[in-house]
Amino acid sequence: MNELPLLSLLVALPWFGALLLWLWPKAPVRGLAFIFCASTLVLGVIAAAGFDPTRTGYQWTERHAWIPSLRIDYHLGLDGMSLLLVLLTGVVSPVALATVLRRLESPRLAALLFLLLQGAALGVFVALDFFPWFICWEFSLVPAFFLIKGWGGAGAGRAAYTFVVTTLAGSAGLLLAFAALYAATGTMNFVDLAQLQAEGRLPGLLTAVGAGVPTLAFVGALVGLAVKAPLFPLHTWMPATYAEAPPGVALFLTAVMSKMGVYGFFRILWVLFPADLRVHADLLLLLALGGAVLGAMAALRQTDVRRMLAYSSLNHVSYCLVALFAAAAGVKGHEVAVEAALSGALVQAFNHGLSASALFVCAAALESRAGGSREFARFGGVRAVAPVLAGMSGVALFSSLGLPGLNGFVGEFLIFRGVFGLAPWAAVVGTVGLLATALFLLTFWQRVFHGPPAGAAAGPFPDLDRGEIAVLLPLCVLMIVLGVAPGLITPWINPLVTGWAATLPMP
Amino acid sequence: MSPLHLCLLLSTVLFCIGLAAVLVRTSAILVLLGVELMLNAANLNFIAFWRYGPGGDDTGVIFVLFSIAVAAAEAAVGLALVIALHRHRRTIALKAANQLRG
Amino acid sequence: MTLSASLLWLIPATPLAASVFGLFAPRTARTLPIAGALLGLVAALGLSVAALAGALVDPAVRATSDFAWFTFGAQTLRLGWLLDPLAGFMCVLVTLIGLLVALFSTAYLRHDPRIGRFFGFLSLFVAAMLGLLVTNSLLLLFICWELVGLASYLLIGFWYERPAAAAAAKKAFITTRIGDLGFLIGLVWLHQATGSALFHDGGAGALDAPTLARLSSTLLPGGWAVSTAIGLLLFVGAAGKSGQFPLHVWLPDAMEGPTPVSALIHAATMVAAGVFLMARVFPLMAADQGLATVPFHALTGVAVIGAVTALLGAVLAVAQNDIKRVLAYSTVSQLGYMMLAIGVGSWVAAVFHLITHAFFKALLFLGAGSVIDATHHEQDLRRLGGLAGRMRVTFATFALGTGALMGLPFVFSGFWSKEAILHAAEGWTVSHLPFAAGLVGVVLTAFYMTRLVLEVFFGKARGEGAAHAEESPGLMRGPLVVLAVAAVGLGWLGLPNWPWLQTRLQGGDWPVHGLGEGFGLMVVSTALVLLGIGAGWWWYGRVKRTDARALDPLARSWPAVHAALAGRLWLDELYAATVGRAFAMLARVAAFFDRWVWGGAVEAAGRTAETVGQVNRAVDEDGLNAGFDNTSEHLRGSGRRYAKAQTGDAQSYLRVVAIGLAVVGVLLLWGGVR
Amino acid sequence: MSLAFLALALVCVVTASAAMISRNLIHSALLLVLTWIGLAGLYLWAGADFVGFSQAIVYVGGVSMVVLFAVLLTRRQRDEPLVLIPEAGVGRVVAGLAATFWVAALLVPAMVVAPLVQRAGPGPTLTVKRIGELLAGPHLVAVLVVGVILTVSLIGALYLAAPVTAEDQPEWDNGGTGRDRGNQEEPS
Repeated sequence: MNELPLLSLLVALPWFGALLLWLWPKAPVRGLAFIFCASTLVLGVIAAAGFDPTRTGYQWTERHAWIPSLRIDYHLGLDGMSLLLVLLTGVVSPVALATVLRRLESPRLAALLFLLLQGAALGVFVALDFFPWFICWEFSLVPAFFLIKGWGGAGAGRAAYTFVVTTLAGSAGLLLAFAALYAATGTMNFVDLAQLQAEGRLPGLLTAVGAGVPTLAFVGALVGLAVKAPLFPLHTWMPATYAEAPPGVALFLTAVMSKMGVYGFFRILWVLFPADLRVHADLLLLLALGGAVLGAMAALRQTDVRRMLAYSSLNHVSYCLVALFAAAAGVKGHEVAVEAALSGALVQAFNHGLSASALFVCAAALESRAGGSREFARFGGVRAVAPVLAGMSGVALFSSLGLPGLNGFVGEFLIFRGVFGLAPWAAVVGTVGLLATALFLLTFWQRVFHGPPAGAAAGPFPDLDRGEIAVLLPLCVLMIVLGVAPGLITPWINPLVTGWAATLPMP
Repeated sequence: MSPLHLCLLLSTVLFCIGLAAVLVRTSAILVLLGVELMLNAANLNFIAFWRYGPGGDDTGVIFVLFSIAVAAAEAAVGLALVIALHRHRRTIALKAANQLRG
Repeated sequence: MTLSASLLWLIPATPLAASVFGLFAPRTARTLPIAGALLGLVAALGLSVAALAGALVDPAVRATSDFAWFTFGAQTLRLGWLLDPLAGFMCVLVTLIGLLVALFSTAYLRHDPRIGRFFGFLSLFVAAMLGLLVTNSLLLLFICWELVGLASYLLIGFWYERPAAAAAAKKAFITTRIGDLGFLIGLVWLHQATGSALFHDGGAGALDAPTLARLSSTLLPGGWAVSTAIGLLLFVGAAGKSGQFPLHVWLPDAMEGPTPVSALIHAATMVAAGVFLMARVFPLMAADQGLATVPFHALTGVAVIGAVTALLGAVLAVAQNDIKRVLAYSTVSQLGYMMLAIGVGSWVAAVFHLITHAFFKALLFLGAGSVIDATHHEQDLRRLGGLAGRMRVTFATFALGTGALMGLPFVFSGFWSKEAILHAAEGWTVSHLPFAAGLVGVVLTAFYMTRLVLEVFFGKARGEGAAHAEESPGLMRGPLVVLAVAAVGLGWLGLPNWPWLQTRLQGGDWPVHGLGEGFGLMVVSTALVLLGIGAGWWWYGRVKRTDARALDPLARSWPAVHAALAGRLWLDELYAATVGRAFAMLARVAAFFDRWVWGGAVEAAGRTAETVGQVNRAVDEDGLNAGFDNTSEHLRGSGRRYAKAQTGDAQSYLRVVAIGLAVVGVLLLWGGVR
Repeated sequence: MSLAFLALALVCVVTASAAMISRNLIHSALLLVLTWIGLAGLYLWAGADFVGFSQAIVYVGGVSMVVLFAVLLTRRQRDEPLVLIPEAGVGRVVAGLAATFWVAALLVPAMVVAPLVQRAGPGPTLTVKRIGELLAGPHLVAVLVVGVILTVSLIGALYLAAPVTAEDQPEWDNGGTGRDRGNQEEPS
């Protein structure tokens, strides 16, 4: 659309930063890394400014032939949903980078790897052709693996290994799915495929390739995405990875990379396989609910702060998926509920990114003051000793608890409003998850922050330093502002959601 | 026997003397001298063909000039190698330089 | 000067501003946050009075002003403000009592270093409560409802160093959260049914007649009306917040918070929010009254729960040894009465009792606070006693409050409001059990209040603190006196023959009848009160115990009953045994599944991959490699032999080259190889 | 055939074979110089005078000096007998000669059989101006390349021959300074 290749710049900048860090050994690591990291936020804001919500279809598009013989294009584009997630990445990345750089050993390599990871994540959100999309999707694993292995905790090696292997196994399914699509339609471009699906020719083409191919393609794509945005049974890699990874990386994993999975669910499954999604909606809804409820229950049992946060992330992301799968079963007449569910899912994805990052920063702060230990038992009465830390983590905690007035509630209310309209039984079961979430978060808060100062808090326990406050304050302000005025982010996704709700099939 | 044949015969003789020296003598310097001799024999051939050949083309002479220049360079490098070999092995017998073997 | 509906948002905004100002002031600041909070409360009080005046101009009209919150998809979420006499009265009540409690707290918490934070949280609470009172949207009500819960969590856990306070705060938040989840489902259902969850939206609102008709007529599969289901879900939320059985367990524990908090929040206002909610959505609750076919009426449920709670609260209050816990159970019981009133159909009586109860219960709590402060935080009845002489004003005001609570005839406000409730309960056609429970409750209330007064103020000082107690400072006595006046005077607002309050609240006509008509009931209830006082005197007044460790007289006569009551009927233990353990077990199962079953599956997949690897290596090692190995060994052998040819002697190479040249030359020239 | 050719040919062959057979390095070096002079004469006889002179300058002047230096530098002590260690292995001589014989056996008959086109009469004349034009014209690149080869090989030779640091210099090699290098014992 415009002449400025904004999206290519958006993806290239972090990678260029990484290259610069590699080539220029004496570069000021923190300054340089931050410039490139924050530049993506600036570009995101520019993209948002130039984004015209009312226009349907993709904006800031760039389409150049990449491999003409295979008809693969270098095709980037931005719609409401990807804009939202690009902005989330832009906000979360500096926070994650600051947390990563707090540890002193070889910060240059850590920053370099992180910038690669960030570029890959942005690539996933803006790519519109499966080829670049899948490259970024897989490439993000490489820096993540080394970051976890290099700077992680005791069991980091094993955790990183399971993380990468599981995700790769999943994305193999994804690859096969798109191979089938390519065989059937001769193109891998999301937009063209969506066009084919809209015209209703896609299922026919797929069956032309082979009898069971459509369902196989659906299952392959589903498995690939389900591993990434942990859908219930495939989430076992997550607790170990989040617990063992360095805090900054765990923060980025939960805030952005799980959203890549959710984005995939919308971009691929919702758009390309609506019929299959509807057929399996009930089963998937059950799994997502399992993730929400059992995730929260499992979090109750954890004594390790970060493992608990991992299950809390599973709980929150599962709520997005509950909304999606409930909406998948929607038919004509359910428009309001479907709109509520889908915008709820996207808003929840964005808000969880913020609150999870804040919680992980607080967890990192707690850890760094207790000699790296993450057990609840090591803390007690931190609120008396470090009130600012208590205040900030309080805001983050109550936001992820879904307290009205903070951003968590908006997504939660929309999701429950939508899911109740579509599957009332799911909403009731979901409330049990909400209760469990409140329970484990408050138990964590009570055991760590309340009571007389004990354990690490009894010893030298400095309050937040300027660096940590500079990271946490914007997040807290964002959480409050988006809680009071969610209308700041919903206009971007409204036309998208209305469009999806308009295409519901007859009952 | 035409004069050309005679020249060629001469150059062949010189060439074979040089080759025999290269194959037989153990001293590195002598091998180099043998090589020099073989080169000169080749030059003689060129001039012979230039002188008695179909003619009309002076490339042969030019070639000889270049050959002389390169042979000089080759001699310099070869002898420098011999000196270096001598420094490490204290002898210049070719047998000493047999590290590169199976 | 009247306040129009569109300016209603100012009422919650001023305390909110004060709280933001208080919370962001430096932690150790004192005067700034206190002044800010008091100013906020005074301003809110002024605005509330103006709003009440505006509402009373024409009690029947419901002035609303709506605004859009945000859009999702093609829908917009609309919220709004509502001004009617109910909101007006409640706002004045909350701000007035809030102000008095704030003044009391400046003295009560003068030694506490974090008093600035306390006033910040107090203003936050008042702001949220006011927001809840003047809203026209159930969604905005839910938002303020949860913020009130947050404020109560922060205030109960104000002294968070004490683990008991922290645990009580969490218990309060979680129990009310259970109720709130029911509320959320009801809210979502209502929003789906009415599209905007606004109360009055020009006919389309939830409480407007056409919608009510539609809701009550649409039946659920089980035959229930939709309005009944939504009503009961909202009642679950109200039960959580107002400490109704079975969600009442958090209220006694909430006494861990500072006494002014107990006075304002856990006696007068927050716990009344549930009753206010029921009063606000009463039309929805009552929508299914007319339908005979409906198997269950919402209000019946409310009445039953209300009666049970009233009785349970009174019974449990009898055997408590902590002064604040007695009053807490008393509050639970009185809230039961209010829910009972709503259940039997008279929300006006409930609100009347709510208003009078707010004042005299706040008075009693502040009196208790004054006692606690004077006796250096001695809360155990067994170690108090003989304070009447030393703390004259506190004793006098406490006695007036007790009189109002017991419902001593004609003079005290409690009598008239409780009469109204009993009168309504008597007239209930469904069943007479709630009425009977109410009467028993009256006796028990009289009994435990007499016990409380005798134990605290009469006899000899049994504790060291009580011995040296002297009257509290002026700032504490002032609010007590004001509240005492209100505890007495408010009753005359709602006399049967001059129902000023009722007509305003009802917005229409209210049956005026002379004293004679309900006289019989008044005589009976007065007799019951006197019976309770006598029993109280009989056990606690006759023999003055001097030793703190002496056995409680009641325990001496009925040990088993007393032990049961002292142990709160082991309700907490029951909960822990059932819900608590079920939750923990489910959590353990989830964690187990997570680690072994799903984890196991992935591990198994991993392990099978490994075993396949092992098998592969075994086959490879023995089978193929052996073959390859000796061939390669063979090759290496021959290789070595060839290597020997490489003697390193340059000349031998040249020889080979020369011979090679010769052979090739010969072949080329004469071999015929063309 | 002209007498001059036969004389020059004889000189070349005799001195060449003497040089190759001689057991004394200096003698063979000097004899080879004579061969080169004979060859220069042959070139002059054939009419390629520029080549003759360049042959004389380059070989007789330059290369011979390099060879002599090499010979002198590689002698261990001043008094070392110039006669080298007796040739080892008769087999080597026989094999070498055999190989040479085979090559000769290939070349001579090939030469005899080859249908050579001859041109009678006086040979072509080649003026220096003509050579200059040729060098500056089509063969300009070759001239430049040969220039580079010469420089590189000189630098290479310098690098190889000159001892860079102390440890490169073997103990016994006193770098021609005559100084005795301390009390290091003679290597075995």
